[in-house]
Amino acid sequence: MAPPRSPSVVVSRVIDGPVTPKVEQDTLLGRGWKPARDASGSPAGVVGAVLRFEGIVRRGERSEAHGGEERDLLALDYQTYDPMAERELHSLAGKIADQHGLSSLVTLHSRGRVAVGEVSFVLIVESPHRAEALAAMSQFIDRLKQDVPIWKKPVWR
Amino acid sequence: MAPPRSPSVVVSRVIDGPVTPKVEQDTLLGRGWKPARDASGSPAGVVGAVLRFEGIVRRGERSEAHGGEERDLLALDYQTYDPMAERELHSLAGKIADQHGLSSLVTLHSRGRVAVGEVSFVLIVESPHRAEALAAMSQFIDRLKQDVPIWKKPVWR
Amino acid sequence: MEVEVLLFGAAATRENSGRVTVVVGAEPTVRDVLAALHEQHPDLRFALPSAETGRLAVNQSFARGEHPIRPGDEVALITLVGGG
Amino acid sequence: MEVEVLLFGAAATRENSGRVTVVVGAEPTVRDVLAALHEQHPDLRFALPSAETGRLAVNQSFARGEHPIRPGDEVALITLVGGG
Repeated sequence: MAPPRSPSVVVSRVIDGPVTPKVEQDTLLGRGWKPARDASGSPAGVVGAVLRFEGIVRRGERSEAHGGEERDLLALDYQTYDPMAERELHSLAGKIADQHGLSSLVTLHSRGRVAVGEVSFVLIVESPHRAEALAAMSQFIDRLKQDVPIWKKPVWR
Repeated sequence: MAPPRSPSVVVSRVIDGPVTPKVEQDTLLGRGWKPARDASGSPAGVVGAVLRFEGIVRRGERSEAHGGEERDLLALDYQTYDPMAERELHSLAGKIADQHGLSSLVTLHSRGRVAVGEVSFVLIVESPHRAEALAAMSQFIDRLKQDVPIWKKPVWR
Repeated sequence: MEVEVLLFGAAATRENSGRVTVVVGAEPTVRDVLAALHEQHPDLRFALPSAETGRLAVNQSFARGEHPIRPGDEVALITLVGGG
Repeated sequence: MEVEVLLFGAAATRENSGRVTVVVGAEPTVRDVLAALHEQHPDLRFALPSAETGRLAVNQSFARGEHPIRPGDEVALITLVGGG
Protein backbone atom coordinates (compact mmCIF):
# COMPACT_ATOMS: atom_id res chain seq x y z
CA MET A 1 0.00 0.00 0.00
CA ALA A 2 1.32 3.43 -0.87
CA PRO A 3 2.06 5.62 2.15
CA PRO A 4 -0.36 8.52 2.61
CA ARG A 5 0.82 11.53 0.63
CA SER A 6 1.90 14.57 2.62
CA PRO A 7 -0.02 17.71 1.75
CA SER A 8 1.79 20.15 -0.57
CA VAL A 9 3.52 23.17 0.89
CA VAL A 10 2.30 26.27 -0.93
CA VAL A 11 3.77 29.75 -0.71
CA SER A 12 2.36 32.55 -2.85
CA ARG A 13 2.78 36.29 -2.63
CA VAL A 14 2.46 39.52 -4.56
CA ILE A 15 5.65 41.57 -4.13
CA ASP A 16 5.96 45.34 -4.55
CA GLY A 17 8.55 45.95 -7.27
CA PRO A 18 10.97 43.40 -8.71
CA VAL A 19 11.52 39.97 -7.18
CA THR A 20 15.15 40.41 -6.14
CA PRO A 21 17.12 37.52 -4.61
CA LYS A 22 16.91 39.29 -1.25
CA VAL A 23 13.14 39.82 -1.39
CA GLU A 24 12.70 36.24 -2.46
CA GLN A 25 14.90 34.90 0.32
CA ASP A 26 13.22 37.04 2.98
CA THR A 27 9.76 36.01 1.81
CA LEU A 28 10.59 32.31 1.77
CA LEU A 29 12.36 32.44 5.13
CA GLY A 30 9.39 34.34 6.53
CA ARG A 31 7.08 31.54 5.40
CA GLY A 32 9.43 28.85 6.72
CA TRP A 33 10.10 27.42 3.25
CA LYS A 34 13.46 25.80 2.52
CA PRO A 35 14.71 24.24 -0.70
CA ALA A 36 14.68 20.42 -0.85
CA ARG A 37 18.46 20.48 -1.30
CA ASP A 38 18.76 21.66 2.33
CA ALA A 39 18.42 18.53 4.43
CA SER A 40 16.57 20.68 6.96
CA GLY A 41 13.77 21.21 4.45
CA SER A 42 11.23 18.51 3.56
CA PRO A 43 12.30 15.00 4.63
CA ALA A 44 15.36 14.20 2.53
CA GLY A 45 14.73 11.80 -0.30
CA VAL A 46 11.10 12.58 -1.12
CA VAL A 47 11.78 15.28 -3.70
CA GLY A 48 13.51 14.11 -6.88
CA ALA A 49 12.94 17.13 -9.10
CA VAL A 50 13.11 20.86 -8.44
CA LEU A 51 12.07 23.21 -11.22
CA ARG A 52 12.44 26.96 -11.04
CA PHE A 53 11.11 29.52 -13.51
CA GLU A 54 12.03 33.20 -13.56
CA GLY A 55 10.24 35.68 -15.77
CA ILE A 56 12.40 38.68 -16.62
CA VAL A 57 11.26 41.94 -18.25
CA ARG A 58 12.59 42.03 -21.81
CA ARG A 59 13.75 45.14 -23.59
CA GLY A 60 11.64 44.62 -26.69
CA GLU A 61 7.83 44.59 -26.44
CA ARG A 62 5.28 44.81 -29.21
CA SER A 63 3.51 48.16 -29.20
CA GLU A 64 -0.18 48.12 -30.16
CA ALA A 65 0.06 51.85 -30.82
CA HIS A 66 2.78 51.18 -33.41
CA GLY A 67 1.14 48.47 -35.49
CA GLY A 68 2.52 45.65 -33.37
CA GLU A 69 6.14 46.65 -34.03
CA GLU A 70 8.70 45.83 -31.34
CA ARG A 71 9.86 48.90 -29.41
CA ASP A 72 12.28 49.50 -26.56
CA LEU A 73 10.96 49.38 -23.03
CA LEU A 74 12.24 50.99 -19.87
CA ALA A 75 10.04 48.93 -17.59
CA LEU A 76 6.70 47.24 -17.14
CA ASP A 77 4.13 48.51 -14.64
CA TYR A 78 2.18 45.59 -13.20
CA GLN A 79 -1.30 46.50 -12.05
CA THR A 80 -3.02 44.03 -9.74
CA TYR A 81 -6.64 43.90 -8.65
CA ASP A 82 -6.17 43.68 -4.88
CA PRO A 83 -6.71 41.52 -2.96
CA MET A 84 -8.27 39.31 -5.64
CA ALA A 85 -4.95 38.90 -7.49
CA GLU A 86 -3.16 37.45 -4.47
CA ARG A 87 -6.15 35.25 -3.61
CA GLU A 88 -6.43 33.86 -7.16
CA LEU A 89 -2.67 33.29 -7.22
CA HIS A 90 -2.89 31.33 -3.99
CA SER A 91 -5.93 29.36 -5.05
CA LEU A 92 -4.30 28.45 -8.37
CA ALA A 93 -1.11 27.41 -6.56
CA GLY A 94 -3.06 25.11 -4.25
CA LYS A 95 -5.05 23.55 -7.09
CA ILE A 96 -1.99 22.83 -9.24
CA ALA A 97 0.06 21.51 -6.31
CA ASP A 98 -2.73 19.17 -5.33
CA GLN A 99 -3.55 18.01 -8.81
CA HIS A 100 0.06 17.06 -9.60
CA GLY A 101 0.95 15.72 -6.14
CA LEU A 102 3.71 18.28 -5.72
CA SER A 103 5.82 18.41 -2.57
CA SER A 104 5.80 22.17 -2.76
CA LEU A 105 4.97 25.13 -4.97
CA VAL A 106 6.27 28.66 -4.50
CA THR A 107 5.08 31.59 -6.58
CA LEU A 108 5.96 35.27 -6.30
CA HIS A 109 4.64 37.96 -8.64
CA SER A 110 5.50 41.64 -8.85
CA ARG A 111 3.12 44.55 -8.46
CA GLY A 112 4.16 48.00 -9.72
CA ARG A 113 7.26 48.91 -11.70
CA VAL A 114 9.83 46.31 -12.80
CA ALA A 115 12.70 47.55 -14.96
CA VAL A 116 14.09 45.77 -18.01
CA GLY A 117 16.33 42.89 -16.88
CA GLU A 118 14.61 42.56 -13.52
CA VAL A 119 12.57 39.56 -12.39
CA SER A 120 8.78 39.98 -12.17
CA PHE A 121 7.77 36.38 -11.57
CA VAL A 122 9.22 33.35 -9.82
CA LEU A 123 7.76 29.86 -9.74
CA ILE A 124 9.39 26.94 -7.91
CA VAL A 125 7.96 23.45 -8.10
CA GLU A 126 9.24 20.45 -6.12
CA SER A 127 8.00 16.94 -6.75
CA PRO A 128 9.07 13.32 -6.50
CA HIS A 129 9.50 13.00 -10.28
CA ARG A 130 10.34 15.28 -13.17
CA ALA A 131 7.26 14.70 -15.32
CA GLU A 132 4.79 16.15 -12.80
CA ALA A 133 7.08 19.09 -12.12
CA LEU A 134 7.24 20.04 -15.80
CA ALA A 135 3.51 19.53 -16.34
CA ALA A 136 2.64 21.53 -13.23
CA MET A 137 4.89 24.39 -14.30
CA SER A 138 3.42 24.67 -17.80
CA GLN A 139 -0.12 24.46 -16.51
CA PHE A 140 0.46 26.98 -13.73
CA ILE A 141 1.84 29.59 -16.12
CA ASP A 142 -0.95 29.04 -18.65
CA ARG A 143 -3.63 29.45 -16.02
CA LEU A 144 -1.89 32.40 -14.39
CA LYS A 145 -2.17 34.16 -17.74
CA GLN A 146 -5.88 33.35 -17.89
CA ASP A 147 -7.18 33.75 -14.39
CA VAL A 148 -5.04 35.93 -12.16
CA PRO A 149 -6.08 39.60 -12.43
CA ILE A 150 -2.70 41.18 -13.15
CA TRP A 151 -2.16 43.53 -16.08
CA LYS A 152 1.05 44.92 -17.47
CA LYS A 153 1.49 48.38 -18.90
CA PRO A 154 4.60 49.14 -20.94
CA VAL A 155 6.75 52.11 -19.99
CA TRP A 156 8.41 53.05 -23.28
CA ARG A 157 11.92 54.33 -23.42
CA MET B 1 14.78 42.53 -40.38
CA ALA B 2 15.53 40.55 -37.25
CA PRO B 3 18.90 41.36 -35.71
CA PRO B 4 21.45 38.55 -36.04
CA ARG B 5 21.11 36.15 -33.17
CA SER B 6 23.99 35.96 -30.72
CA PRO B 7 25.47 32.49 -30.35
CA SER B 8 24.36 30.56 -27.28
CA VAL B 9 26.62 30.39 -24.25
CA VAL B 10 27.09 26.75 -23.28
CA VAL B 11 28.65 25.44 -20.07
CA SER B 12 28.76 21.70 -19.39
CA ARG B 13 30.74 19.69 -16.90
CA VAL B 14 30.94 16.38 -15.10
CA ILE B 15 31.47 16.98 -11.38
CA ASP B 16 32.99 14.53 -8.89
CA GLY B 17 30.36 13.91 -6.20
CA PRO B 18 27.20 15.92 -5.59
CA VAL B 19 26.51 19.26 -7.29
CA THR B 20 26.57 21.45 -4.20
CA PRO B 21 25.77 25.18 -4.42
CA LYS B 22 29.47 25.90 -3.87
CA VAL B 23 30.68 23.54 -6.60
CA GLU B 24 28.07 24.96 -8.94
CA GLN B 25 29.02 28.55 -8.20
CA ASP B 26 32.76 27.86 -8.55
CA THR B 27 32.24 26.06 -11.84
CA LEU B 28 30.07 28.80 -13.31
CA LEU B 29 32.36 31.58 -12.10
CA GLY B 30 35.31 29.66 -13.53
CA ARG B 31 33.59 29.58 -16.93
CA GLY B 32 32.62 33.25 -16.72
CA TRP B 33 28.89 32.48 -16.69
CA LYS B 34 26.52 34.81 -14.84
CA PRO B 35 22.75 34.57 -14.45
CA ALA B 36 20.66 36.87 -16.67
CA ARG B 37 19.28 38.52 -13.54
CA ASP B 38 22.74 40.03 -12.91
CA ALA B 39 22.94 43.06 -15.18
CA SER B 40 26.61 42.22 -15.67
CA GLY B 41 25.65 38.99 -17.43
CA SER B 42 24.21 38.84 -20.94
CA PRO B 43 22.96 42.22 -22.24
CA ALA B 44 19.98 43.10 -20.02
CA GLY B 45 16.62 42.64 -21.68
CA VAL B 46 17.37 39.81 -24.09
CA VAL B 47 16.49 36.96 -21.74
CA GLY B 48 12.82 36.74 -20.73
CA ALA B 49 12.75 33.26 -19.23
CA VAL B 50 15.17 31.38 -17.00
CA LEU B 51 14.44 27.75 -16.20
CA ARG B 52 16.40 25.67 -13.76
CA PHE B 53 16.11 21.96 -13.10
CA GLU B 54 17.71 20.08 -10.23
CA GLY B 55 17.71 16.31 -10.04
CA ILE B 56 17.95 15.03 -6.47
CA VAL B 57 18.64 11.46 -5.36
CA ARG B 58 15.42 10.02 -3.90
CA ARG B 59 15.28 7.64 -0.98
CA GLY B 60 13.09 5.08 -2.70
CA GLU B 61 14.33 3.26 -5.81
CA ARG B 62 12.90 0.19 -7.45
CA SER B 63 15.11 -2.84 -6.93
CA GLU B 64 15.33 -5.30 -9.85
CA ALA B 65 16.68 -7.88 -7.41
CA HIS B 66 13.48 -7.56 -5.35
CA GLY B 67 10.85 -7.90 -8.05
CA GLY B 68 10.75 -4.18 -8.79
CA GLU B 69 9.72 -3.30 -5.22
CA GLU B 70 10.77 0.10 -3.91
CA ARG B 71 13.60 -0.12 -1.38
CA ASP B 72 15.53 2.41 0.65
CA LEU B 73 18.72 3.84 -0.81
CA LEU B 74 21.75 5.33 0.87
CA ALA B 75 23.12 6.81 -2.32
CA LEU B 76 23.55 6.41 -6.06
CA ASP B 77 26.94 5.73 -7.62
CA TYR B 78 27.14 7.39 -11.01
CA GLN B 79 29.52 5.68 -13.40
CA THR B 80 30.59 7.70 -16.44
CA TYR B 81 32.43 6.51 -19.53
CA ASP B 82 35.21 9.09 -19.65
CA PRO B 83 35.84 11.27 -21.50
CA MET B 84 32.93 10.31 -23.80
CA ALA B 85 30.30 11.23 -21.19
CA GLU B 86 31.50 14.79 -20.86
CA ARG B 87 31.90 15.13 -24.63
CA GLU B 88 28.39 13.81 -25.33
CA LEU B 89 27.01 16.09 -22.62
CA HIS B 90 28.67 19.08 -24.24
CA SER B 91 27.65 18.14 -27.74
CA LEU B 92 24.02 17.64 -26.66
CA ALA B 93 24.07 20.99 -24.85
CA GLY B 94 25.30 22.76 -27.98
CA LYS B 95 22.74 21.08 -30.23
CA ILE B 96 19.79 21.87 -27.98
CA ALA B 97 20.90 25.45 -27.35
CA ASP B 98 21.26 26.06 -31.05
CA GLN B 99 18.07 24.35 -32.08
CA HIS B 100 15.93 26.35 -29.64
CA GLY B 101 17.78 29.66 -30.01
CA LEU B 102 18.69 29.72 -26.33
CA SER B 103 20.70 32.54 -24.84
CA SER B 104 22.50 30.05 -22.65
CA LEU B 105 22.48 26.50 -21.40
CA VAL B 106 24.33 25.21 -18.35
CA THR B 107 24.48 21.55 -17.41
CA LEU B 108 26.35 19.85 -14.59
CA HIS B 109 26.22 16.13 -13.87
CA SER B 110 27.71 14.13 -11.03
CA ARG B 111 30.19 11.28 -11.29
CA GLY B 112 30.67 8.94 -8.31
CA ARG B 113 28.67 8.82 -5.11
CA VAL B 114 25.72 11.13 -4.47
CA ALA B 115 23.79 10.58 -1.22
CA VAL B 116 20.02 10.65 -0.85
CA GLY B 117 18.82 14.28 -0.82
CA GLU B 118 21.86 15.55 -2.71
CA VAL B 119 21.79 17.04 -6.20
CA SER B 120 23.25 14.95 -9.04
CA PHE B 121 22.16 17.03 -12.01
CA VAL B 122 21.60 20.71 -12.75
CA LEU B 123 20.27 22.20 -15.98
CA ILE B 124 19.80 25.94 -16.52
CA VAL B 125 18.23 27.29 -19.69
CA GLU B 126 17.93 30.98 -20.58
CA SER B 127 15.95 32.17 -23.55
CA PRO B 128 13.95 35.15 -24.80
CA HIS B 129 10.62 33.40 -24.30
CA ARG B 130 9.24 30.74 -22.03
CA ALA B 131 8.07 28.25 -24.66
CA GLU B 132 11.54 27.53 -26.05
CA ALA B 133 12.98 27.24 -22.56
CA LEU B 134 10.43 24.60 -21.54
CA ALA B 135 10.78 22.69 -24.82
CA ALA B 136 14.59 22.77 -24.63
CA MET B 137 14.56 21.52 -21.06
CA SER B 138 12.28 18.55 -21.77
CA GLN B 139 14.21 17.61 -24.86
CA PHE B 140 17.59 17.93 -23.18
CA ILE B 141 16.62 15.62 -20.33
CA ASP B 142 15.06 13.05 -22.67
CA ARG B 143 18.16 12.93 -24.83
CA LEU B 144 20.52 12.91 -21.85
CA LYS B 145 18.78 9.72 -20.76
CA GLN B 146 19.29 8.23 -24.21
CA ASP B 147 22.70 9.32 -25.34
CA VAL B 148 25.03 10.35 -22.54
CA PRO B 149 26.97 7.34 -21.23
CA ILE B 150 26.27 7.67 -17.52
CA TRP B 151 24.96 4.78 -15.43
CA LYS B 152 23.66 4.75 -11.92
CA LYS B 153 24.16 1.97 -9.42
CA PRO B 154 22.03 1.91 -6.28
CA VAL B 155 23.75 1.71 -2.91
CA TRP B 156 21.11 0.07 -0.71
CA ARG B 157 20.68 1.03 2.89
CA MET C 1 -30.38 50.82 -11.47
CA GLU C 2 -26.83 52.04 -12.03
CA VAL C 3 -23.84 49.74 -11.62
CA GLU C 4 -20.29 50.99 -11.32
CA VAL C 5 -17.73 48.69 -12.97
CA LEU C 6 -14.01 48.79 -12.15
CA LEU C 7 -11.60 48.75 -15.09
CA PHE C 8 -7.96 47.65 -15.32
CA GLY C 9 -5.15 47.40 -17.81
CA ALA C 10 -5.80 48.49 -21.38
CA ALA C 11 -9.54 48.95 -20.65
CA ALA C 12 -8.77 51.58 -18.01
CA THR C 13 -6.26 53.25 -20.33
CA ARG C 14 -8.77 53.40 -23.18
CA GLU C 15 -11.52 54.87 -20.97
CA ASN C 16 -8.98 57.08 -19.26
CA SER C 17 -10.58 56.00 -16.00
CA GLY C 18 -10.54 53.17 -13.51
CA ARG C 19 -14.35 52.87 -13.58
CA VAL C 20 -17.42 53.32 -15.75
CA THR C 21 -21.12 53.30 -14.93
CA VAL C 22 -23.82 51.31 -16.74
CA VAL C 23 -27.58 51.62 -16.52
CA VAL C 24 -29.41 48.29 -16.15
CA GLY C 25 -32.91 47.12 -15.16
CA ALA C 26 -33.94 46.01 -11.69
CA GLU C 27 -32.29 42.84 -10.26
CA PRO C 28 -29.58 42.65 -12.91
CA THR C 29 -27.34 39.63 -13.50
CA VAL C 30 -23.72 39.37 -14.66
CA ARG C 31 -25.05 38.79 -18.17
CA ASP C 32 -27.07 42.03 -18.03
CA VAL C 33 -24.09 44.08 -16.88
CA LEU C 34 -21.83 42.67 -19.60
CA ALA C 35 -24.48 43.44 -22.25
CA ALA C 36 -24.83 46.98 -20.92
CA LEU C 37 -21.03 47.50 -20.90
CA HIS C 38 -20.82 46.38 -24.51
CA GLU C 39 -23.82 48.53 -25.51
CA GLN C 40 -23.14 51.68 -23.53
CA HIS C 41 -19.31 51.85 -23.73
CA PRO C 42 -18.24 51.25 -27.34
CA ASP C 43 -14.65 52.16 -26.44
CA LEU C 44 -14.44 48.93 -24.47
CA ARG C 45 -15.33 46.76 -27.45
CA PHE C 46 -11.65 46.20 -28.34
CA ALA C 47 -11.57 44.10 -25.17
CA LEU C 48 -15.23 43.10 -25.11
CA PRO C 49 -16.07 42.27 -28.74
CA SER C 50 -19.35 40.73 -27.58
CA ALA C 51 -21.10 40.54 -24.22
CA GLU C 52 -20.56 36.75 -24.21
CA THR C 53 -16.77 37.07 -24.29
CA GLY C 54 -16.65 39.28 -21.20
CA ARG C 55 -15.75 38.23 -17.68
CA LEU C 56 -16.77 39.94 -14.46
CA ALA C 57 -15.61 39.62 -10.90
CA VAL C 58 -18.29 40.29 -8.30
CA ASN C 59 -16.97 41.03 -4.85
CA GLN C 60 -13.54 39.91 -6.06
CA SER C 61 -14.61 36.48 -7.32
CA PHE C 62 -15.30 35.45 -10.90
CA ALA C 63 -19.06 35.27 -11.49
CA ARG C 64 -21.03 34.10 -14.51
CA GLY C 65 -24.33 34.35 -16.35
CA GLU C 66 -27.22 34.42 -13.92
CA HIS C 67 -25.21 35.51 -10.90
CA PRO C 68 -27.16 38.47 -9.42
CA ILE C 69 -25.63 41.93 -8.95
CA ARG C 70 -26.91 43.60 -5.79
CA PRO C 71 -26.60 47.22 -4.72
CA GLY C 72 -23.23 47.71 -3.05
CA ASP C 73 -21.51 44.78 -4.86
CA GLU C 74 -17.98 45.47 -6.11
CA VAL C 75 -18.07 44.72 -9.83
CA ALA C 76 -14.96 44.56 -12.03
CA LEU C 77 -14.41 43.86 -15.71
CA ILE C 78 -11.56 41.35 -16.02
CA THR C 79 -10.23 41.82 -19.54
CA LEU C 80 -7.30 39.81 -20.89
CA VAL C 81 -4.77 39.59 -18.09
CA GLY C 82 -1.00 39.54 -18.57
CA GLY C 83 0.94 38.34 -15.57
CA GLY C 84 3.92 36.02 -15.57
CA MET D 1 40.18 -11.85 -34.40
CA GLU D 2 39.37 -11.09 -30.75
CA VAL D 3 37.72 -7.85 -29.74
CA GLU D 4 37.64 -6.62 -26.18
CA VAL D 5 34.42 -4.78 -25.29
CA LEU D 6 34.11 -2.44 -22.29
CA LEU D 7 31.03 -2.85 -20.10
CA PHE D 8 29.29 -0.39 -17.78
CA GLY D 9 26.35 -0.22 -15.43
CA ALA D 10 24.21 -3.30 -14.98
CA ALA D 11 26.05 -5.09 -17.80
CA ALA D 12 29.34 -4.85 -15.89
CA THR D 13 27.63 -5.93 -12.68
CA ARG D 14 26.07 -8.96 -14.35
CA GLU D 15 29.37 -10.06 -15.93
CA ASN D 16 31.20 -9.15 -12.74
CA SER D 17 33.73 -7.43 -14.97
CA GLY D 18 34.27 -4.18 -16.81
CA ARG D 19 35.12 -6.02 -20.06
CA VAL D 20 34.43 -9.14 -22.09
CA THR D 21 36.09 -10.58 -25.17
CA VAL D 22 34.35 -11.78 -28.32
CA VAL D 23 35.71 -13.81 -31.21
CA VAL D 24 34.81 -12.45 -34.64
CA GLY D 25 35.95 -12.96 -38.24
CA ALA D 26 38.50 -10.81 -40.05
CA GLU D 27 37.60 -7.13 -40.68
CA PRO D 28 34.60 -7.11 -38.34
CA THR D 29 31.96 -4.39 -38.24
CA VAL D 30 29.88 -2.99 -35.37
CA ARG D 31 27.10 -5.34 -36.45
CA ASP D 32 29.43 -8.36 -36.21
CA VAL D 33 30.61 -7.44 -32.71
CA LEU D 34 27.03 -6.93 -31.47
CA ALA D 35 26.01 -10.31 -32.91
CA ALA D 36 29.01 -11.95 -31.25
CA LEU D 37 28.25 -10.31 -27.90
CA HIS D 38 24.68 -11.56 -28.05
CA GLU D 39 25.79 -15.06 -29.10
CA GLN D 40 28.85 -15.57 -26.91
CA HIS D 41 27.71 -13.79 -23.73
CA PRO D 42 24.18 -14.92 -22.86
CA ASP D 43 24.40 -13.11 -19.51
CA LEU D 44 24.29 -9.84 -21.41
CA ARG D 45 20.97 -10.63 -23.10
CA PHE D 46 18.97 -8.89 -20.38
CA ALA D 47 20.43 -5.68 -21.81
CA LEU D 48 20.98 -6.92 -25.36
CA PRO D 49 17.82 -8.91 -26.19
CA SER D 50 18.90 -8.99 -29.84
CA ALA D 51 22.01 -7.84 -31.67
CA GLU D 52 19.91 -5.18 -33.44
CA THR D 53 18.97 -3.44 -30.18
CA GLY D 54 22.59 -3.00 -29.11
CA ARG D 55 24.66 0.13 -29.32
CA LEU D 56 28.44 0.38 -29.46
CA ALA D 57 30.84 3.24 -29.05
CA VAL D 58 34.05 2.92 -31.05
CA ASN D 59 36.87 5.12 -29.85
CA GLN D 60 34.34 6.93 -27.64
CA SER D 61 31.87 7.81 -30.39
CA PHE D 62 28.63 6.04 -31.21
CA ALA D 63 29.09 3.86 -34.30
CA ARG D 64 26.56 1.84 -36.27
CA GLY D 65 26.08 -1.10 -38.61
CA GLU D 66 28.88 -1.26 -41.14
CA HIS D 67 31.36 0.83 -39.16
CA PRO D 68 34.62 -1.21 -39.16
CA ILE D 69 36.35 -2.32 -35.97
CA ARG D 70 40.14 -2.22 -36.31
CA PRO D 71 42.78 -3.73 -34.04
CA GLY D 72 43.47 -1.30 -31.20
CA ASP D 73 40.04 0.39 -31.37
CA GLU D 74 38.41 1.07 -28.01
CA VAL D 75 35.03 -0.64 -28.17
CA ALA D 76 32.31 -0.19 -25.53
CA LEU D 77 28.80 -1.58 -25.15
CA ILE D 78 26.46 1.29 -24.28
CA THR D 79 23.49 -0.32 -22.61
CA LEU D 80 20.55 1.67 -21.27
CA VAL D 81 22.02 4.75 -19.63
CA GLY D 82 20.57 6.45 -16.59
CA GLY D 83 21.83 9.94 -16.01
CA GLY D 84 19.81 12.95 -14.96
